[in-house]
Amino acid sequence: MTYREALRLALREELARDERVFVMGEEVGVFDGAYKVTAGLLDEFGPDRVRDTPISEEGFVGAGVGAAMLGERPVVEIMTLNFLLVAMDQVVNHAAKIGAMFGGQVRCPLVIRTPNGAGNQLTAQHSQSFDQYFAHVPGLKVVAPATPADAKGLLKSAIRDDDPVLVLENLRIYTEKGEVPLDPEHLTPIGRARVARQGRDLTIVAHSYAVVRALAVAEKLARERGLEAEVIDLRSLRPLDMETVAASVAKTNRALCVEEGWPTYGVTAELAARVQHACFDDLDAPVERLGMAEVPLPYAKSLETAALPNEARLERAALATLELVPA
Amino acid sequence: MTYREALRLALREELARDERVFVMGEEVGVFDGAYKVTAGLLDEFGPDRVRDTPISEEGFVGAGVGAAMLGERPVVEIMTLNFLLVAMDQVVNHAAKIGAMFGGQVRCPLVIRTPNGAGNQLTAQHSQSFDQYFAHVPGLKVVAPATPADAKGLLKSAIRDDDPVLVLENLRIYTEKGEVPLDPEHLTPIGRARVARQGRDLTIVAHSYAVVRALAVAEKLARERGLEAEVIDLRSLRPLDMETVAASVAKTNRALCVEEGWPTYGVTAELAARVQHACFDDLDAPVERLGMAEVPLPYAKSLETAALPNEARLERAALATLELVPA
Amino acid sequence: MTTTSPRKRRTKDSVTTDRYARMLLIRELETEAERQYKLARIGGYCHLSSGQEAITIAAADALEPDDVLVTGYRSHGFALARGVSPEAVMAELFGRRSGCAHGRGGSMHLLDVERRYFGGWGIVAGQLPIATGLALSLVRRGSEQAVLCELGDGAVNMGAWHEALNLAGLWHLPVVFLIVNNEYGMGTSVQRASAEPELYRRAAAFRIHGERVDGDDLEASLETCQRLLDLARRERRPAVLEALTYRYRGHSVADAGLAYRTREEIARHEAADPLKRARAALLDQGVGEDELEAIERQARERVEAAVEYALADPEPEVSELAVGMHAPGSAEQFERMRPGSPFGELELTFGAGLGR
Amino acid sequence: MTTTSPRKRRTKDSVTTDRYARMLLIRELETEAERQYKLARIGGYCHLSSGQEAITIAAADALEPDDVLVTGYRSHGFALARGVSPEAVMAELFGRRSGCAHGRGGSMHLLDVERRYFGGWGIVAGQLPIATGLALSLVRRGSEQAVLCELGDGAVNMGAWHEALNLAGLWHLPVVFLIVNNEYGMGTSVQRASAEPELYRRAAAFRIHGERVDGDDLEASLETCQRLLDLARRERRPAVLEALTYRYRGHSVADAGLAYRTREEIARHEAADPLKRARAALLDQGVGEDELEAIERQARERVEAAVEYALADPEPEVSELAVGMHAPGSAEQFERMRPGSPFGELELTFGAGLGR
Ligand SMILES: Cc1ncc(C[n+]2csc(CCOP(=O)(O)OP(=O)(O)O)c2C)c(N)n1
Ligand SMILES: Cc1ncc(C[n+]2csc(CCOP(=O)(O)OP(=O)(O)O)c2C)c(N)n1
Ligand SMILES: [Mg+2]
Ligand SMILES: [Mg+2]
Repeated sequence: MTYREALRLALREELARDERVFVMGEEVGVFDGAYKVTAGLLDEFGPDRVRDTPISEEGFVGAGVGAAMLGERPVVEIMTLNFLLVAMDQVVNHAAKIGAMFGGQVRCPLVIRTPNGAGNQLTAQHSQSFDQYFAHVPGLKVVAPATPADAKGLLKSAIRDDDPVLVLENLRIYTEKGEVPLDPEHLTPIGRARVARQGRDLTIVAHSYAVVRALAVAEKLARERGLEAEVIDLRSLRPLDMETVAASVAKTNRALCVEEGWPTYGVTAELAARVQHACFDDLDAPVERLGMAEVPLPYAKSLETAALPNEARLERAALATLELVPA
Repeated sequence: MTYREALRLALREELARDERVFVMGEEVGVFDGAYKVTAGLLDEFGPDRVRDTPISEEGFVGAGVGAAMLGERPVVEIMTLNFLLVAMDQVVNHAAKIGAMFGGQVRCPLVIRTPNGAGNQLTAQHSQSFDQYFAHVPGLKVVAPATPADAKGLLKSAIRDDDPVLVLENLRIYTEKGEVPLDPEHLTPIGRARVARQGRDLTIVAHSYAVVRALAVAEKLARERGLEAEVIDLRSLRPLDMETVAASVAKTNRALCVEEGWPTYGVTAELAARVQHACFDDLDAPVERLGMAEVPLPYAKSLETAALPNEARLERAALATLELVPA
Repeated sequence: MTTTSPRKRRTKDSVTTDRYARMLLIRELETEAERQYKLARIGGYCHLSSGQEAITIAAADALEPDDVLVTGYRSHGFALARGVSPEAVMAELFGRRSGCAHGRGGSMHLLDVERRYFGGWGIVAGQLPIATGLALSLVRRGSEQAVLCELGDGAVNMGAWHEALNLAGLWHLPVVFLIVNNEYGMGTSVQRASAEPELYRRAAAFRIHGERVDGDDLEASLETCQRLLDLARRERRPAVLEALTYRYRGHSVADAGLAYRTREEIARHEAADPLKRARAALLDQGVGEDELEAIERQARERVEAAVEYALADPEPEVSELAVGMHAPGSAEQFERMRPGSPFGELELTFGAGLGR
Repeated sequence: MTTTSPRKRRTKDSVTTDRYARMLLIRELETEAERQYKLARIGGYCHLSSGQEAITIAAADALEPDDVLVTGYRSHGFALARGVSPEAVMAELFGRRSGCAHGRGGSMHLLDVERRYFGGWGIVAGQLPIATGLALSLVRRGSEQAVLCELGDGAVNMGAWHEALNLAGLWHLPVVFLIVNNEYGMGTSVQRASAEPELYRRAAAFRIHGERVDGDDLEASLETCQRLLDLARRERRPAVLEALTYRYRGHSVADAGLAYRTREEIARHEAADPLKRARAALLDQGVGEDELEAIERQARERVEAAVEYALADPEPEVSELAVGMHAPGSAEQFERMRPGSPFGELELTFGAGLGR
């Protein structure tokens, strides 16, 4: 089953399980979803449960917040993460505040799901990963499944969670395939990383699409050089499972952190900061980082490819972490 | 002269120097500014140069972007950084993109100035430092003066810069006093940190109000324990002067990074990540970080004080970095 | 537009001693709050609504118990009008445990879940999209209630409002947006902020009914609020109601309130003070001067008692710093975040905040 | 409302062979773009405006050379109409160096600074606040020009638009907002998105003039655009013009465009195609069939030449990855950022991007 289908299955199961759950967003109904995640759900559940919205992210994200405050379980789709910028205030300064600011008397069980990422020549305004904008905020939870099984398991956990959760999908993962448990009670716990590949020479820490890249490069390193990289799929950015990361680095003594977005003040900044702290005595070399080149992503295919953390750059970064090429 | 007065002087000088410069924001005119930075400027320069706006940050930040594209030099005041969330899209996905996305054919010499920070019981929605949201973005520059002299020098550099620059002020620094060069050509260069205090035992890296805190704690450590902390005032978050930081850590072998905001995925994440990379062989201990406790800031004074990176917490963090108390 | 409610009999004389007492309580409590602010027992932003009591009481009294209320940060009056005790309000202003937000919210973030008052929000216009969601939930549950959402005259120029209005109109949501037009958003008059200064006219852009009322006229305000809420409840027709009123004090207690308006302007409004108007109406109705004086004394005593209460109430413990941040069950999710955590995280107790 | 321009004589017959040729060029270029997309020479989002050519040409032709144009992402037509060469457009779609955005922007971000076309923006409604700033600059410089700002029918529900309208109305900015109402925002019809589906009526909420025109009627569109731009230029009166039109193709080339409307609906619109209407008008005016055929041949040839040109044009060098990101002089500011930089930064050349 593809990642997209796994998400759809999670939505269908949760819509069927709990009347309070409803899906809302631009083009989620009649159009079957801009990226077809919600295809067929309108027919199955009707327009109250699968609600098309006008283009007004601030409005309908806020509507999600309000509905959640009264006990609904809205699952708001934002077409891509880039468009969440216009609704930042509702997420960061409203949804995230409700629990603490009102002394624990109100909850906001809101889910926002949206793809991050780049790679389809969508250019500067449409090719971004603002993952850490949200992972930074106390009161929010942020998950980022990298496999179809986790797409299902984490989205379901998010919907059942009593706090606001941002589910980061990714444009390029939608078509990835994998085994998906059909058990409607299959949940992936929030706050648990996954060792996606065992290895002894190097730890690659990644989330979302970067996991797919990391696994490919790890295989190549094994095949071509006999180097065994351990790949950690974070799955969750807040809470962050540093225990799993630190255990891996304690074994490999080297860490490379990869992300799809810009690394400076990015997700990998936090990872590197925590790894050097938790594994100070374990590290044989500085923690390395890799992400998108620090430019507004250009359109031309050649430039875009060069700017992304492609396999060649990732391989080079892995070798640099191993001090096999200069960083 | 106070920090507030230094900012006002910078605005007055630049308004007088360059017709293209104009100031715009909520309450900057008739009300003399919510925090009185622009006091008197309306009388001096009139309502075209000092323009009161309705409450509509997205609208008038965007108006600043458009005016800058045609060669004006708008200086947009946002009452506090919290309110820039509603205009994020204009800053991050418009202003920052203009240079690169249009192939270098259009520039956007926009300045946004706004205070960050907490500490006046302003509670969860009004006590935040989203500094790294902007420092993360290629195409933007972000400066954060910590002294009256730099308040003048950096604001003037920002206004004369041909790129969009965010000038982060701070609510609690407004009343700090210091020497300010009266030379109207006094500019503080963007991208140059300052060694605010010399020391050999420990490097404290900070920006904005955290510099004031760090200096106070450094004096206390020297007085009470004979420990000499070197304090680096970053002044600029993007570009980031890592050279100055790394040179200091090479000398002290220990680094503590402090910020007013939440540290997780915060400014200090990037600092710690870079320091461990640049100074891997110099560090005698992990880079430590300190910031606001990771909660939506509560109202009660006792809770607020406990949550902020107050001097007691900062001192303890410094001692922990020196391995004199457990981290 | 006028419709009679099938559910509620209207008091012919809306100006009752009870309402007068409650308006007065708001006035007295806020006057005292300013004093306490100066004694540094209250901090942060503190926005008084003195002058706006009539529309505040009218709006609250037009609500049925199961209707939902949501407002901006000028929230003392609404909290009291909705029935929150002066003790719970004052304790909140003092940052104490028994405050209605448990000392976490302060002046701007009062609430009362039982009375379905969902805050007290501090970002101008931030509560407006939320109000549509509250209303959507009512619809989803088949409840015949409505949402009353307050906003200031300054909030009408925020894009968020327009998105909220469009959703309300498009989805037929039972929400009444009450613009408390007190002539200024901080130091900016309506004329200097709004291209269309007749603010209720914005509603028409979304095929929503809009109207204006003298917000200092208790009777007219009550009638209008009731009528529009009824329409929202019964026909799911959203509305915009602009209530004309005035604030006597500065924007917050930190603002003298004189840089942008004259003393004469304030005095003119004070002459037609809604409290004075209500008092006069009661005298006209035959209520005795002594009864009114008793009411006035009781209001002051009630506020004094609230101060006593708040003073005696303990501050929250630092160990409770993050109470409520996350839902129960979250602690397990966060338990593996610790290694490599920034210094200081361990120092403070987040147990409750992580939903332990 | 009708006013005659003191500066420009109106062509009695607005439907000229020149305009027909330029409308046709847009149609042919976009048809070719879809073909090239399928050949994978064009990537990203690619939004065609086929069916919308009349209002596009009318708007562009109502502009004086020093007026300013800004639009959303459906920008091929506007670029061509404003005079950008098909070569520069096609090269941009191919991501080549001579593209009008130097291969950086692609389909959504066409521009031409010399012709004062300031893009080509991809966030729905993002260009609207910017338009007010462009207009503000014109006012500050005492220039008697105006800004024409295009938006789609889907953009009208974004808060950003309302903030922009309020600023335009309040500050008397010379800006005409042109709503290209092609009946859908992606798969959502105007009726399903807007509580007030007569979109020009939103203007009244800000005391701004609003009106509607048949955007497929070249003559009426031209007259209306000219009249409103004149008012903006001479009297600094902003306006909203809603042009009714239709897009034949899907939202982007990735959308078949049939999930949310019927083939019959499309066919009905195609029967009244603005190109067909213009052609018929020209025949009526006595233009010969052979002249029209020559125009049509030339349009196709022009597009073929543009493809040839774009194919031959080199791609940007990776060393130029960040060209233009920062202004000249910025390199010095960034030179101390290097130590401790994330791996990979050094690999790529940012020289030009840092304004060296
Ligand atoms: C988005 C945003 N911008 C600015 C502010 C600062 N601010 C707080 S209240 C206020 C004025 C609001 O005026 P109005 O809506 O008329 O309400 P009133 O204070 O008169 O009750 C401003 C500008 C804010 N809280 N949020
Ligand atoms: C803020 C934002 N939300 C969503 C999108 C995705 N999106 C791109 S175009 C579009 C439809 C816009 O429709 P309309 O304004 O009618 O313009 P048209 O495509 O018909 O020209 C949507 C939803 C976006 N680019 N920006
Ligand atoms: Mg007001
Ligand atoms: Mg459309």
